Amino acid sequence: MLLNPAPPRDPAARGRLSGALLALVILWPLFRAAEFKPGALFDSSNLKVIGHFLAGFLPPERGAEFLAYLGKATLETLAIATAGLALAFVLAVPLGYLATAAGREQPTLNPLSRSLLTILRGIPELVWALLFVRVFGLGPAAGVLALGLTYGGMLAKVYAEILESVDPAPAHALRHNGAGRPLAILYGLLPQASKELASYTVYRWECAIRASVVMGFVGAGGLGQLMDQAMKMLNGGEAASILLTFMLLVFAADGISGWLRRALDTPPAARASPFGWRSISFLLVLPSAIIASFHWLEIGFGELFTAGAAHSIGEFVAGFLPPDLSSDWLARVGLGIWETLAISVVGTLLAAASGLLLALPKWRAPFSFLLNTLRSVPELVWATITALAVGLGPFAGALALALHTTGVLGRLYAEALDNAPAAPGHALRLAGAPTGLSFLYGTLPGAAPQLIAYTLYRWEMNIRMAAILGFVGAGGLGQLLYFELSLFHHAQASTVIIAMLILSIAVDQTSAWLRQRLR
Amino acid sequence: ADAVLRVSAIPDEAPTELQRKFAPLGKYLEAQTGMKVVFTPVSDYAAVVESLATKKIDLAWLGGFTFVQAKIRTNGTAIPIVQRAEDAVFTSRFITADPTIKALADLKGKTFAFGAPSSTSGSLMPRFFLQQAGLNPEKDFKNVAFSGAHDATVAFVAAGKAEAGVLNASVWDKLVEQKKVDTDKVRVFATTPPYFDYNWTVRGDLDPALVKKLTDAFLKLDPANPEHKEILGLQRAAKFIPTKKENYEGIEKAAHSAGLLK
Amino acid sequence: MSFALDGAGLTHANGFTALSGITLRANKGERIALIGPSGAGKTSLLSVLGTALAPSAGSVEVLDFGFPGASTAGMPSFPRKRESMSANEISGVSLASRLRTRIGTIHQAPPIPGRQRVVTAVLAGKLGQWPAWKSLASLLYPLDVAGARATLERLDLADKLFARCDQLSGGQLQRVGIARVLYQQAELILADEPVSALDPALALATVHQLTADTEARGATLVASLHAVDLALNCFPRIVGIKGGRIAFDLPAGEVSEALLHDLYASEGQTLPTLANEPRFTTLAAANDPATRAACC
Amino acid sequence: MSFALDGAGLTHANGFTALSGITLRANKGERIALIGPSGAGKTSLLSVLGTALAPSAGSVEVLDFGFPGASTAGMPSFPRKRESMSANEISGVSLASRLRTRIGTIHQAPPIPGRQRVVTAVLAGKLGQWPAWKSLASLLYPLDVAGARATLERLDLADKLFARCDQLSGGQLQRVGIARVLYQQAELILADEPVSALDPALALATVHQLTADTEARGATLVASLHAVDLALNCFPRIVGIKGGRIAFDLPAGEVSEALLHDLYASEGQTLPTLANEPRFTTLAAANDPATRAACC
Ligand SMILES: Nc1ncnc2c1ncn2[C@@H]1O[C@H](COP(=O)(O)OP(=O)(O)OP(=O)(O)O)[C@@H](O)[C@H]1O
Ligand SMILES: Nc1ncnc2c1ncn2[C@@H]1O[C@H](COP(=O)(O)OP(=O)(O)OP(=O)(O)O)[C@@H](O)[C@H]1O
Ligand SMILES: [Mg+2]
Ligand SMILES: [Mg+2]
Repeated sequence: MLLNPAPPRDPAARGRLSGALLALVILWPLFRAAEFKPGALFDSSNLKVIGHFLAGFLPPERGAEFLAYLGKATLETLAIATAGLALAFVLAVPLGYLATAAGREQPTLNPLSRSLLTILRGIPELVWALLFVRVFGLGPAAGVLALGLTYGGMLAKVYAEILESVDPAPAHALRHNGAGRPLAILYGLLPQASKELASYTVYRWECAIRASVVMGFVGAGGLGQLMDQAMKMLNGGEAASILLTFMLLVFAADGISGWLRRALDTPPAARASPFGWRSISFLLVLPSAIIASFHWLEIGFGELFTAGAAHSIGEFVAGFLPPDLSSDWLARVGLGIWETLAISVVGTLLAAASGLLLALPKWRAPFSFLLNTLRSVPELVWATITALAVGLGPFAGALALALHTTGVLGRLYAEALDNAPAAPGHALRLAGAPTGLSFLYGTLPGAAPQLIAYTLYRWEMNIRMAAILGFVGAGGLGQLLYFELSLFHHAQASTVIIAMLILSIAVDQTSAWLRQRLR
Repeated sequence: ADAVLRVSAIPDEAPTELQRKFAPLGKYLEAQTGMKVVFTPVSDYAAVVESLATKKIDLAWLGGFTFVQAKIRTNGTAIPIVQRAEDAVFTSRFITADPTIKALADLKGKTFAFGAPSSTSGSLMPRFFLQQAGLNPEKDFKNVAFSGAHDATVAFVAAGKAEAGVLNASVWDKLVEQKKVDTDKVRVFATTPPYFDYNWTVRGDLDPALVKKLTDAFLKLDPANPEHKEILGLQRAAKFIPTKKENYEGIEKAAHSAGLLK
Repeated sequence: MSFALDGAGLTHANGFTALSGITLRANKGERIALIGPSGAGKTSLLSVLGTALAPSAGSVEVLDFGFPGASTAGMPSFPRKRESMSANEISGVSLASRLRTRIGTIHQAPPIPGRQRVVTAVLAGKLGQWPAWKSLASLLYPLDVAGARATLERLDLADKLFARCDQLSGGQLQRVGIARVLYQQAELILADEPVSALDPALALATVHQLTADTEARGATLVASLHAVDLALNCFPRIVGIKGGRIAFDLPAGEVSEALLHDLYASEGQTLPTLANEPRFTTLAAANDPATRAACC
Repeated sequence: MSFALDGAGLTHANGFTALSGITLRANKGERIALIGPSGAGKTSLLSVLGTALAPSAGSVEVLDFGFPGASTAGMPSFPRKRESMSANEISGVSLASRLRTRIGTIHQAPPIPGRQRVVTAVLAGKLGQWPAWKSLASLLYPLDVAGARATLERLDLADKLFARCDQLSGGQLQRVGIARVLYQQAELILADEPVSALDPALALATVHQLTADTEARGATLVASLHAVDLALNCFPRIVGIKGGRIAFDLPAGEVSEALLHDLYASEGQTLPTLANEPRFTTLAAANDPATRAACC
């Protein structure tokens, strides 16, 4: 036997070191540009201002007139969210199927179908809303359609990535036995992914409830718009009541999601039909809710398929062409890209770190409460608070993004971890490893692709986050776009949209590429 | 009556507030025209212009600048019919809570809040007058925020989120009147010269008889009549006067020179 | 002819050569056992035969469809029919999947989602043959419970028909994987260590089921096995693999102690030298035709 | 004493009773083989010993820590030290994990993330013993490459040190799982079919490594095995399990053909009757002390 040769060096070390250095070199200027100064948070005078501001939230507004208005807005919002999501789902299933690499034998980045999805969700809701207002006039139809399209793009992407992140072996085995791709996915991947797919869908519904700001653009009202106003006017009492409503809805959505996950996890009874009375009743309630929503909102999509509509849409789209490519404007957009990157990267990174910490503990109750609360408070509200805390500027924007995104990522992480193969982590705990370490060594390698996908996806969303950045004077592409759209400078707006799309496509492809490398 | 008159308004105030303000006026117009009046409040300026341009609404309450945009987007067919007496000599107020700010020139290096980007009195005209005073907001201010609405601007300044801001005089006066603003803290330090602002506009291809009916209805509103007085009060108008496209040429020029129109 | 490999090689993406120069053919109805040390390339060879991996060299022909060796690893593009393909022939894709419905693979680690029920996992064997509506409906309500039960019964597992797969023991799960392939009724069954998790009696009975099933239907069976006695007893033809190459290819009766010893001997490695190898020496009985008959 | 089960039973959430009335004790340094048919409860028994599942009846004592039987299944709350626990004793949680660092489990399906590298998977065996900083740093740069390699060398796997686990063959992956436990240096090693995916020579060598390692350190080894010859050859004490109960508990030399036959016979099931059982009959040699010495 050889005389104990010197242990070989880790061949991966060099790559890891240069990767870390590269990340530092990229992140450092971004943090500088975002004016990252956490110290400002703990400035006593700022704390006083916030305290004063928050005191204004008490007591919540309870006037009968306001409550009646709130109640109606809540119903409207639920209907809009349900209708919008139903539309999104119908779009997302075929598109997600086309875009996902799951069940394919040749691994692929699907640049084409992925870019199509990016465009669907990357065109800002406001643009879709303005487009559909030309067809449907003011009212919920335009808003629901705008919501459906953007959310369809988002759902399709996330469905695609969830399916890619589970163990591909069962689907491959089925394909090798001659099963077609759709069936291989249904039989081989769906049982593994169903919990996460269900909970992401419910989460999107919850987002649709919050996102009804866009509905306000076209006069469809709802809670989001109400919140928007209350915050802009700094009307604490009203904001508090609306916030409480939001929290109620978010907790309800969380409850539904948990129930669904449990139901999907319960072993079915030992008989041929896998369905119990619960699943049957659920399958009955769901379509009725969707039909009721469309009915109540009086939405009909017939008008969309008329010649007039095509003409009107064509005219609107033509207005965006050609984009303004003058060097002046490109320079402004370039600056906007830089600002946007800084804010979104800092915000998303902070959120990813804190979200992961909050997703880890085994005893979920207090942490899901915290996450739900963080998520219930819309970015705009956080922006108001952070602007008071650290002053107008990019850091306020980054913080606001971080706070809301923590709530989102924390929840998504927790569920992805719950869904990751449990055996490796469990085995390590059995060998006495502390929980945190068995997570890092056992669970994380299995869950990493999905965590990365969620993080990059949120980053992509944060890049588009327009409202709050303009609101806190942080500039960026979002504000630029909103400004130019308001002025009907469609050529300029179209440059901004293209810049956003390019950023989003880049993020999306990075995500796909990273996940494939991790595979 | 089958016929429906579809109405909307730019959201220079909260949409809920707009809806409340419009209710009696809507009833009055229903009585005058014999049509059902449907008012849809929105939260985005551009949506009003867009739906006017595609004939999805018939009558809209527009700002001076929004009207110019609407005129351009409808190829010059949109017709302004009436405006409030006050709108012929409209002004914007620059406000601050910072004792060191006494004139426009002191704004250099401060944070500043406009209303909505396409607001005439909250963005366009103040920008124009700032420009005449030699200030470029994007370059000379530390930070520019868009509060989205006039009352929000006041809230921004009062809470210290922005060191100064600008809003339309009418909303400011209303807030002062309703004691919704602490004038010891927030004060006006500059006012713009007068310009033409808001009007009621109809789409160009509306039946001329109906246009006439509507115009007359507005002009007939009489402060002496208690019912009318309520309507006028809510609209913050002494009375309505006729208006015409030419009144807004000044604004169009200002918008061009401020770079808001291309 | 059932399959023919001609100088087939397989190089993985990281440059590791798992197979080289494999030439092997089998007639319809043959039963072949692959034996060889861990890492020899048994799974790789079965993957190539099952069209899961395209050979990076040489050529493969399975059930009359030929694949040329590709220079890059990866999945085969489309199998080409050896006989000239007429213009109105079905497309390459469905041709591939039609071919694959005729091949059944038993994997070393059963690729079955834990949350799936046994009945569904078994029925999945016929996905390639059923019309789409039947497969879809079976997700909601299994349409051939009787068939699934009959197959499971042959493997002594009928009592777990409606259990979820994550509630099974290791050996039970392995048998579900076998049941799926029996249910599929494939013409070529590729079994990768099908009985590694079973006790000796059950292993024998299970291999017996596989051989009896293929024999009855005239199908071909290729199984990799670590249990040499089982291989020698139940398979007429034994192929020894070592280091990605074929070490020998002989009738079971001609596989000698020395060959086995060479096959499993480590190449100058630190493996402890053993005073004697209890398993090989005791296998002399295997070459006795009487014992063989007991199994197959 | 290494462990003691007293009337232990295990009932799963769905009401299935996997173990009942198991009474079994082992002294420090003993080597026990568990044998029994598929679904007998071998994995279940090892899970209870490894504190992965709390018994639903009876009591369990492992390495001087006792668990009372709980009425519900699931992870045991906290093991209680048999000797009265003093007030300033470390908390229950860390006590549990301290106990567990002393138990090493080899799982039937290697629970190793495919994306992990072999070196990391092996080093993970010491997570419970290393200070946190060392474990964290090892994620970025493995801190004990030499140790990991030495362990892998014992299993003839040193060449795969930096390979990713999903690029291993079935038998290679199984050996990584064994290497992890060898690296852990546990006082009680519970091995669930540790060599099911290995060829006969390697299986023997690997069991030899396990027995030699535990013998050298005075540790206890309990292994479930399907290969009866291996069990009889390498383990002094054999425990037969059937239907969740102990069928016999005897020195290897006293395990007769008849006992084995009864153990593996199916209970009035459809298993084909076999003319003879080639594996049992050929095992007579196992009881010959000379052969036994060759292994252990
Ligand atoms: N989570 C569970 N829920 C219900 N029943 C279970 C569960 N896990 C195992 N069982 C059942 O308990 C019995 C014993 O299982 P166990 O895994 O202990 O068997 P085993 O002896 O290890 O078998 P094998 O040799 O096949 O691995 C089996 O019948 C199995 O179906
Ligand atoms: N994806 C891969 N990338 C690189 N090398 C691989 C890959 N898959 C397998 N190998 C290597 O190819 C060789 C043959 O693997 P294979 O799985 O065919 O072995 P085997 O004969 O089935 O072994 P076992 O009996 O252990 O299952 C092994 O050395 C293995 O490490
Ligand atoms: Mg293999
Ligand atoms: Mg087991």
